[in-house]
Amino acid sequence: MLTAVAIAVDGLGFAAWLFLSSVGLTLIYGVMRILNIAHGGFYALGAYTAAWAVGLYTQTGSTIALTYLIIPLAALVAGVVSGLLVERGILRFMYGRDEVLMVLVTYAIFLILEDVTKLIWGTDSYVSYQPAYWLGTIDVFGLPYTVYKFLIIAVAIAVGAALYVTLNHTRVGKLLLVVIEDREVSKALGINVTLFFTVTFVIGATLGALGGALTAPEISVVPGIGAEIIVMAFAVIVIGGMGSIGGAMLGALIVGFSRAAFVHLYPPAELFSIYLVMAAVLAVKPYGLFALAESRKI
Amino acid sequence: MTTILETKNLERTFGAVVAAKDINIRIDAGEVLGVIGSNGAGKTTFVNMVTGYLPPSSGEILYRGAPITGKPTREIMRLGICRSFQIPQLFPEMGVLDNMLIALTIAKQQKPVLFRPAIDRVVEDEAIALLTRFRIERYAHQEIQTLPQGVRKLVDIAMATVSDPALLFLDEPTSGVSADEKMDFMRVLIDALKSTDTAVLFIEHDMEIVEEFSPRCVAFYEGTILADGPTGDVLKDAKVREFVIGSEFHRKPDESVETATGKGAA
Amino acid sequence: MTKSFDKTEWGLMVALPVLICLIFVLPAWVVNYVQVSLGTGLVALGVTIQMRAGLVSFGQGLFFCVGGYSAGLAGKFLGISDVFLLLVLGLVSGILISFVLGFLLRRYREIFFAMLSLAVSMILFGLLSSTEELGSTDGFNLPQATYFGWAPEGDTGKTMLYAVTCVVTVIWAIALNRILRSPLGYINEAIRENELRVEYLGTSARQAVHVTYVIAAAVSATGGVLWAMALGHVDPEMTNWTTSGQFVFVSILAGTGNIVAPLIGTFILEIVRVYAVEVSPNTWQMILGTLMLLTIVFLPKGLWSLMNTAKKKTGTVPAAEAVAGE
Amino acid sequence: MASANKGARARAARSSRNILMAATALGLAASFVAAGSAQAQEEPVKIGLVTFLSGGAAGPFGVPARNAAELVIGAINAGSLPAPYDSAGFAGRQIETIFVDENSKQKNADFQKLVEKDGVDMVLGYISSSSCKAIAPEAEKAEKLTILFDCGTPQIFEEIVTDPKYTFRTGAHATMDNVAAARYLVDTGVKTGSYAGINQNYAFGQDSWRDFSASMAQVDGEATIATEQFPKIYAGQYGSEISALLTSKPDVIHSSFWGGDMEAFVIQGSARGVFERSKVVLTTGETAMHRLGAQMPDGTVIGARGPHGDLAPESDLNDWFRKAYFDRFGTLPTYPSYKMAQALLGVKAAADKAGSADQDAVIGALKGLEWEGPSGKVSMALANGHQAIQGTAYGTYKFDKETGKAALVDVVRYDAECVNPPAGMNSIDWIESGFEGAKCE
Repeated sequence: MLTAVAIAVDGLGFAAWLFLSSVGLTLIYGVMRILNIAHGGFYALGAYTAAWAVGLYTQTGSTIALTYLIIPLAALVAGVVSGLLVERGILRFMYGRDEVLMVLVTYAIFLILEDVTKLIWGTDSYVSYQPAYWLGTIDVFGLPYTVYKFLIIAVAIAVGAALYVTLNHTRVGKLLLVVIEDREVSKALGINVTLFFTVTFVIGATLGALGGALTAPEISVVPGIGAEIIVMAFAVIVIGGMGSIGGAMLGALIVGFSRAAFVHLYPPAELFSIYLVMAAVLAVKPYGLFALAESRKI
Repeated sequence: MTTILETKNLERTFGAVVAAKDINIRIDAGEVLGVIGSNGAGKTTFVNMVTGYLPPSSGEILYRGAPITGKPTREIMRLGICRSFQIPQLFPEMGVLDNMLIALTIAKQQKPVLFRPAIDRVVEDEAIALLTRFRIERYAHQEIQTLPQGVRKLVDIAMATVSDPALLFLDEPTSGVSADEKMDFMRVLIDALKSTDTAVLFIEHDMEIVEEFSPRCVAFYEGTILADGPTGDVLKDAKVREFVIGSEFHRKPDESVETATGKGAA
Repeated sequence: MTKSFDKTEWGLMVALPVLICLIFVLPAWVVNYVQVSLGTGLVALGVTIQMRAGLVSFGQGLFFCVGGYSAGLAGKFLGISDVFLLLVLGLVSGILISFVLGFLLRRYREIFFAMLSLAVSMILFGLLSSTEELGSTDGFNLPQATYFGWAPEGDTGKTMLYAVTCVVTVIWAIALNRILRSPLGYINEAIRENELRVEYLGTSARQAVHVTYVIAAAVSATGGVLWAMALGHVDPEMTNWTTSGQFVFVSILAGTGNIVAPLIGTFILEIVRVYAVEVSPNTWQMILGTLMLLTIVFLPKGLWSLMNTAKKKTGTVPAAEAVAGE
Repeated sequence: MASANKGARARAARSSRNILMAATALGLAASFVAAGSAQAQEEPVKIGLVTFLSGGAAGPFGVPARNAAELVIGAINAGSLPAPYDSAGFAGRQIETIFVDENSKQKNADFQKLVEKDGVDMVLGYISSSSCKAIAPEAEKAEKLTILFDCGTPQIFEEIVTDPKYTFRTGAHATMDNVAAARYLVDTGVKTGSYAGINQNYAFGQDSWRDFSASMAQVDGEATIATEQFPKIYAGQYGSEISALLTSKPDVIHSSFWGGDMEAFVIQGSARGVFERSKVVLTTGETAMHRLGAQMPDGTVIGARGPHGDLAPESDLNDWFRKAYFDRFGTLPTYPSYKMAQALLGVKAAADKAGSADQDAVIGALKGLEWEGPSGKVSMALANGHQAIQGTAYGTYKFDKETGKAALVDVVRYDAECVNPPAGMNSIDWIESGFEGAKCE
């Protein structure tokens, strides 16, 4: 019983983190058809910026409460600046290229971002645990969990809901769906596709940075964290169906719960649990769970 | 005349939507048959079912008396049924001749063969001959992307004939061809096909073309067959005039057909 | 038709003795990079031929590793050190495993093929990383190579292994060039461009993909054996996704236009990395990334297109764009 | 049709020309590359230094080691080290360095390049055991003095190179980390009724847990295993593992986590009371103690994979090292820095003793050498004088809130003979034999 509760809460916590770390990736893929390896770079930038800013702030000895503002701000700054630089500086010259080639482009950008991060922050780890501690813990059936974990779960739900509402119930969202459906037609309709791409990319980058920034207080921010997140995020969005926000959420939940179950019931398999799940899901649903409907043109 | 294709009570549903129902058609060897009907009437669904692209929900398809229901496309092709597409399905990054060469290579090859060069002079001669038959040999060295729509349609149809089919479905061969060229276009086409004694079923929205080229006509409406018989009779049929020909005036120029989940070969 | 070689094949046959002679001309460390590049280059070749069918394998390291570990296990547990026997073993294991996996993978295209191949390779990574008997992530070492009972030491041994590597690589390159010109090669081109039409021409795209997958696995496993023999060591890193990723990047960077491109591309990338590390040991990734971007911007069809451009400039007739079999 | 053939011929001709051009380009590139290799070097001793400069191991290991190398080599060149290392250079010769990133797929080729192209006099480096396994035979083949300074697997001289001539390892192997951890728990009277492990799922983590659990079976036959957790290396998120540790309620938790993973585990675990409910042993905890400060819970058992860092005994050399390192890099040196310094000073001691920095002289002198590093005495006692042994120590963490300084109390030192298998004995066999022949005080 206790184990079942633990699996549920741990799985949910892990899923929230996965969703926040991968939703930007699926958004960019859905709109721009770019499988963005540089996403890992944005995640790392967000984590570093947040850890660094929180570290600076806490040294002043002021109330920890403000750090909950600093974290999203750090993500916003990191995401917008780096997203704009990458999109305006590099990617826009490459639109229309082969999808596979774009993977290589974003990989090159990722390599550059890794070293940029290292040049800015060095290789020492950054710890900024204060926000994760300050809220204390609550017991769930005798198991203590940090309140911060539940905060992350709440943020994940909020981000998911916000994206859903924006995409499905606003004018901008509907225009965006048109862009996704047919780039040429939307140009003909007078939609500013370039602007949509820029904005989407920046939002995607910011979401990646937000994933990193929110995680920063729970971990030690070190070089290489960006590389770790990429494959995990890919797996999540492939399981859910590429380009689908709901799919990313479902994929994160599936991976989160199965990983938690493995850890509690059969720890040695944790190492490849995510890949087992991915292989199993794809074997049954070859295009992921929420594959986007695509018009057949015969 | 021998019947080469016969369908019995073919039906196809997509969820709650009935795309085709009670489709009973016989096609004789060598005959030319026009199919009319507005969008969503089930014409392409019918072709998709017969060519194995969509398995029918129920019903039976007999080819030369033997059932072919539910067989994969490639097997049905091997038996001698081919089709062209409303939107030409070509190899867009290659030239016209290369398209034909590849098509011939594949059509001749039942299983992947290694180590033997695929293309030789014989295949090249054949490819040129095919292009000549459809009078597009002068485009042989052009890239597909640079071709006018009508030529693309012809390449698409030429490709469908590489294995000398006994029955050929043409899905809106004249769509994308300008109105004043349609007649000439169809004449080239039908002449080229008549020389091989292929039975041809073509889907067409232009009644003049149907009258001109097909002695027999089938009218589809909302997934069912409204009328089937000599073209003159069918076109005069009251129901056909009301539901099919009347609606042709409201036809949208750009149409896409079924929407299915997932990404297939398209 | 089978008897005639095309120009690429003649070129390869002429290049073989030149390649072997490099060991007497170039400093040993460069030859070393040539040798390991031929090993990993074969895997890139495996990626390339799948790419011709539009399939991007992000898990080709799987077969690289299967080859390496087959040789390693045979050496460790069966005491086999004969290069030719190990090559056959690696080849057979690669073919068997890919044949079985092929039934699953041939249903997938595009990113789904990429991710599923990645998943399968990572499952092997996980299994090997938790097998302490095989040294876990540290891997284990291989015996010194022998040749039908002959066990050359020192420089002779090195030269021998290098020569075998060259010969095997060239044989594979010729065989693959042949396959690209064969009906299978054309079917693959067609699958990449329009799979629907392939089915409507009466051929099974899945079967062709399956066969291609097995061939790619076989060449990759061969590369794994040769690489492991040269290194004398295998570890699960061989099947990690980062390793597979590099093969993909080499293939794209080099271009899929010619069978030789990935082999040379691997070597060039290796040398560029070595110099980037030497110039700036702390930020070499940035240099590498920048060079990649520049390559993509200026040579979207890969490094190989440099060759075509050079030709065009000297006034040779530019024929139609590359078709299968070049 | 004719034109089709012509096109095909043109294509074929072009492609064969391309191969020739490519071959030429390859040759040109290669000879260009080779041109740099023939330079003669006379005076300085050239060392190829290989550590992680990128990837996850760079921060905790590679870069601190590199920093220590720069610091110590600078001091050796300037002759500014405390006695007995106050003479300049290796036997009077200045030192030149060339750094290579260990994070590479072609480690062996990189090694050869150092040896042949760069003409180094010795290679010093390698943090990962996987690298050491691959490099040791290569070093013997290349007949180049190679000093492994950090990697931990006992296999190097036990299985891989059983008769080393050119390969040395100046750091003790990893067995003692976990044997000493088990001993420390018993020696300080910790309740060990049940114990759990959380270790990274790769060779080092698996070996550490195997050695620790085997040792626990020896020192406390009654103890039972509560749970064995093996998260992926660099996972960063340990929520589920921590829940599993909490629900299985062990008295002791063993972890060989290092770097960011260890710090993340401390942050996430301490927030959820793991450290209050169980005694936690961190075999590499020393690298994080100053960074984590108050966040590391008091009472945590801390090791440094040898008597390094805060566990190093006091000496002039150690004082100099800590001060100079802190002044230059702004942090205190951690054990990878100590191990690097230890290796460099070992070579200097050997070269000075032989009066020459030539390879043969250094090899001759280094064999079986005893010298003082910043962490105390090191002796090349095993593997025919090629493998160092060294004592180790463990301590318990205590954070002084007043001064804001982290410290280790209840430090227990273990002699090399107490926690290492004797020459010729496999480590796990030795542990299971009940530490046969161990000499403990």
